Amino acid sequence: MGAGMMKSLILHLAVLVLLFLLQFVISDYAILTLTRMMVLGIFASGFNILFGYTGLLSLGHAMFFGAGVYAAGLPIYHFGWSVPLAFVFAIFMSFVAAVIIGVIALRTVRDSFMILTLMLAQAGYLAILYFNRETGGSEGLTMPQASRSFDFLGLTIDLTDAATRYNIAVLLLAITIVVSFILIQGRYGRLFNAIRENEARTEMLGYNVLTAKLFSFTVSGTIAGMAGAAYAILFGYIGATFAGIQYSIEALLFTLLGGAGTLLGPLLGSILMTTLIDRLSEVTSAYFLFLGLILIALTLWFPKGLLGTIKEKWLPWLT
Amino acid sequence: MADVTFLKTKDLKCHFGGIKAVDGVDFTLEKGEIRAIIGPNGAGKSTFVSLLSGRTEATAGEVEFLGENVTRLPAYKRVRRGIAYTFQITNIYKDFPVIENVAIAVQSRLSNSGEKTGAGRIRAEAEKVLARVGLSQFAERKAGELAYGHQRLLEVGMGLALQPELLILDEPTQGLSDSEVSDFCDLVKEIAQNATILLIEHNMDVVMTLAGRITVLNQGRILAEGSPEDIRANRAVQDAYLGRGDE
Amino acid sequence: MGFGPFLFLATLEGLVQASVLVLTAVGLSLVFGVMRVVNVAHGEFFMLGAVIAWFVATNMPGDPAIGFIAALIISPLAVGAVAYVADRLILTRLNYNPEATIVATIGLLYVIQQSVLMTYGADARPVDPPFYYTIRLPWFGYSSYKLFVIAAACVLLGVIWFVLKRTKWGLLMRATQFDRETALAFGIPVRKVYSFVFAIGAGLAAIGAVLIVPIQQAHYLMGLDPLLLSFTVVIIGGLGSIQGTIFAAILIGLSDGILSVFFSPTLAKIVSTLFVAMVLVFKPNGLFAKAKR
Amino acid sequence: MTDKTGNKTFNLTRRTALKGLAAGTSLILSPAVLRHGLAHAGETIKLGAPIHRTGIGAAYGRWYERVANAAVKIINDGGGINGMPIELIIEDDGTDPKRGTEVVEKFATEYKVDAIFGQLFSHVVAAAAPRAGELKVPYLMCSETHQLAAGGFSRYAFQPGITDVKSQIASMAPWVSKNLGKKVTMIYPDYAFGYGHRDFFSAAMKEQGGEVSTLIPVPPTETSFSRYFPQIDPSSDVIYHVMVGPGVLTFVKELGEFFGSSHPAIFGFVDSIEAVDLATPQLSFLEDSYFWEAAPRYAQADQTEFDKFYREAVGVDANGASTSDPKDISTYSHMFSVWETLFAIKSAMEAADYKGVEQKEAFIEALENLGTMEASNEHPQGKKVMDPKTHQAFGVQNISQVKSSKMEVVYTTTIEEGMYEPEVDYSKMSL
Repeated sequence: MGAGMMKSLILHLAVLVLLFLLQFVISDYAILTLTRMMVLGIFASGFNILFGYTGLLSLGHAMFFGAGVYAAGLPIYHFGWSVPLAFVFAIFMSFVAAVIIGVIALRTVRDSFMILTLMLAQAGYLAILYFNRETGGSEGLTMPQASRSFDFLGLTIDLTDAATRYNIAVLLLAITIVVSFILIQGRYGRLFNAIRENEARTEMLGYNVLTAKLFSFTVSGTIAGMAGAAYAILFGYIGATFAGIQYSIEALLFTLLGGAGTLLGPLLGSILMTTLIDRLSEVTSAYFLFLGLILIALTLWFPKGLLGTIKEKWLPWLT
Repeated sequence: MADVTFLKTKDLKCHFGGIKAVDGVDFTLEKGEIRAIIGPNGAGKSTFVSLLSGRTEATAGEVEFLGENVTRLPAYKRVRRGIAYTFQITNIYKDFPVIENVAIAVQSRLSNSGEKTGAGRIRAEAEKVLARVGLSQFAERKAGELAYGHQRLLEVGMGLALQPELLILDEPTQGLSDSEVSDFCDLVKEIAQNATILLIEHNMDVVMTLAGRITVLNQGRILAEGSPEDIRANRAVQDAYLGRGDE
Repeated sequence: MGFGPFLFLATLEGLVQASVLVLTAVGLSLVFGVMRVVNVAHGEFFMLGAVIAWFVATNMPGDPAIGFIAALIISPLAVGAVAYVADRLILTRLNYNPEATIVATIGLLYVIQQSVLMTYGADARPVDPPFYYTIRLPWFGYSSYKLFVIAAACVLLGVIWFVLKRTKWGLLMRATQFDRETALAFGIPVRKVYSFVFAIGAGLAAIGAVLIVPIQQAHYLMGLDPLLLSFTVVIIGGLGSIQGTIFAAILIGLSDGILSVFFSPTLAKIVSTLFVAMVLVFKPNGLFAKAKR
Repeated sequence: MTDKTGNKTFNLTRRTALKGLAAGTSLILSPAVLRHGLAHAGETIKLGAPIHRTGIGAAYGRWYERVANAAVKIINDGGGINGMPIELIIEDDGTDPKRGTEVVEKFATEYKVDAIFGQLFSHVVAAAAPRAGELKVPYLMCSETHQLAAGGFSRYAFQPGITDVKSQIASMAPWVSKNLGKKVTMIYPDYAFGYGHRDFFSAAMKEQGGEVSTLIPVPPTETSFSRYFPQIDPSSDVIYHVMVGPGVLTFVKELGEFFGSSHPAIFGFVDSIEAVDLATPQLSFLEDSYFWEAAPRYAQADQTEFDKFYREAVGVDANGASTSDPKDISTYSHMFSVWETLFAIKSAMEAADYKGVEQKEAFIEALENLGTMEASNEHPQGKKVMDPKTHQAFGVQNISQVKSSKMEVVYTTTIEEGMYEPEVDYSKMSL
């Protein structure tokens, strides 16, 4: 166990270091897209805490991503808040949203939970459209020029610079991975797994399952919200589409492709899926056809996702 | 009396629609006992212990454990107060290693009693439990791959890992071979040195070997209660078993 | 216009919406109830039904009514066949594992949508209704075809009810739904039942689509809304309860129609979405869940 | 897998896995050499066109792509720009803000294009245009959006090919109030595109002494409209409608059913029926109603030579349909913007003697100073005036009436009717 954990820790740190170093060798374009993939990977990682580890399938996680996007973007746009302040505020607001939604949604289980999260997210999406005078509705809002660079701890951070954005994304990803690692390796990881595997039994072993699920839900939603805030700030645009159902589905797909219940799975899924779409769209606009076929193939031959299958067959210590 | 009663129910009822699964049971259990509950199928035995453990909510009546009214407490809180329940239908984490099954229980006990929950400590305690139930050699095997008898032992081991005051065993020997049953009886006797045991059992040999007292349920009510000898001689009990009991 | 007629119109509109929804949702409910799987591609079967209806109706010479009737027969059969093949090729191999099925049907969704985009194109295309008559009321005019849709839905529901309760096939389905293991033990060809249920579910969505295309147009992105609505209806109605599904479809269709009288439309959608969400919170197994022990 | 053979299998499969991983990594990291990376700078003018091939904008995208190809062919047949042929790179942006931004980034950094043009839907433009500015690539939208002239973007963003929606709408108000009436009920989609109409037209009507008395927003996902019609103020003179998306036929048909033969005058934006055949029975209710058109879809009696030339080059017949398929209706009132944008690029590049990215600044200044572009083969929709401050071009607008399921132009506005005070001065910003 100890040795496995060590191996796993080293692997994850190595991946983070590799991501950091990549910026010195890869093309400009790869830096730009990898930045986006990492941010969406963080979003999917948050989703994975709930789905992959705790076994709760939310079909509305875009509401937290969207909450982060808007809680960061609106104060910047309307009140000229500083970027770091807006970022922290957005994380806090996502946390609050996750607690409130969690308390409501966790009254239900399985199919009902799935649909309830879907409905709540839909309500959130519609609310963004409804308050279009503030939110910009479906057209969205372009962040003002002034918010594209800011001073932080004596440093001037220029968000229009690709390398800066890349490193911020690596940093946030590292925080996410490390926090998740500690969480999953610790007693909550065991508890989450236990709930996923057999909720009734876990309750009869003296665990407050509901609290544990709420905790998982909150962590998951907060991480998703942080990803949303990062997206708004790094790419300078907020829009209702980020709270729409396709982003909820995207988190699920990334996670399933990379491997649910593995820390790096969602990131891997995000990278592979985005790259695939990007490369396929050079040769055909029917990339969704291929994407569909690939998804079907995955479920047929890699049901646990890539890392999930690798973990099951070869690397049981993988977290 | 200075001592509080260990476990007591007052007029406990549980109705599902029109079905009166448990219908007014007054029941007491003293600390240190091994008590068996017997009765024909559908007598309400499983529902009754579910009411004790909190898996099922009572329609009316009270459950008192160590002087505290626990009727409205959720199951996990009762577990924390010392009521452990092992399932009639084996209910383990089938995809996890055997030791992990026990570790989950150990972690629960340690964190609920405010003790340190380091990985090493949990593992050591879990190994101890596995040794007690004789599953040490299977520690790293997937629980779902164990033989049925071993899975039953694991189920008991998970209860044991909680170091409960009261261990409720719901038909623990069902499906075990004769030799496994006798090993099992020895294990229960050993456990009984530190815990009170409430046992639902169909195998009368097991009941007679283990139980100090026996409670007979029929149609949701207590039909008789007493020592094994008393029960054996009880006319009403024989009637209940010999066919009057429907279902 | 007075408030009364306004409400009357909203109710009529709600009923039309409910009629189409009920057919689509009953299809999903059958699949959900009998097979216990979530078919995310259900909305695409609906869309496919509409697109095939367009193909049939435009290539059928003569009166629009002939094209429409032909579409009503051909489209559900064709869509059912697609679903049958998908079930045989994919779902059976996944052993109907719930999560894998979700992903695979998302894949199917993409495949169907993109194939339609490449063959049929991005345009919204209308199908001529079998008849054009507009009923003139004192306050407003109303399409007689819409009333026909309501009637047709009622008739079809009657047929579905009959098949489920009175035929051998219905019995097989209900037995499989009730307990898969026992059904297997009694020699019911569960796999076959599953494939047919999947095909019938898709076919029902297609019928709903054929009925709707003369009112709204066939478009390759039209599947998402019916999917979400059907899901909602099935869950609210209670898993596997056909009566519940019908009731919920009418409830949601009407509430959507009538709420928009009182609120601005987007707000009405928010309110009705939250209303449905709250039903789930307080009745997690749906309004018509059978009492469980 | 037992212990004995396990090791071997492990190694083998691990090697395979590593191979796969390596292949995957190289796929991700490899610069897209493919078709486009090979040409050297200075040999061609590379133009990137993110097109709505899929998603809700697909009907527009299909025609934008045809127009772009046709215009590029003409330019290249005529010797290209400054002696260099245009290399047109098209990729689908899915009508999606995220994908749209990714494609813009890809054009800027991987293909290293000289300019990007062609995005239409305003939410995609809102996300992509600022990123193009940050990557310092000239970005020319073909969108009608007012965000540019409102100052939302940067000095790298232009709209030389089509008038923005604020100007289009404002220029309609005088004619509407004079000829149709002063009391208007407006039905519009409850999202960004509709809000422009709501705000700009309400303001413009007020200036004319009229009013928009009732606003009926309809959610974008709506597929059935009857229940909204009772809200129409029966004393209105005009119903102003603008609907986009697949629901429009239903909208018109239900409006017809609702009203029957007596109804207020109807005025709409042709956006409602772009790519839709007017001769569809469901649209018969529109007979005699009025539409805004930027470019008249149906060849008019006084059709210009330029319009004829443009139709032929793109492959559009006199009814605005594809010459190869009369059922394939064009987005005639928008797609000319792609054509005119490409010729604006050509003329600015020629003015700046553009040879490559070194002359980027000169190119941008030349775009700002395009000035008046007379009606010509290059500008078949009509004369345009480029405002150097807002980077927005202004042109004439048409009001057409539906007659026998065709549209006849009844009035053409002057450019001045659509002018407004500049809200921003991009030309003073740094590059």
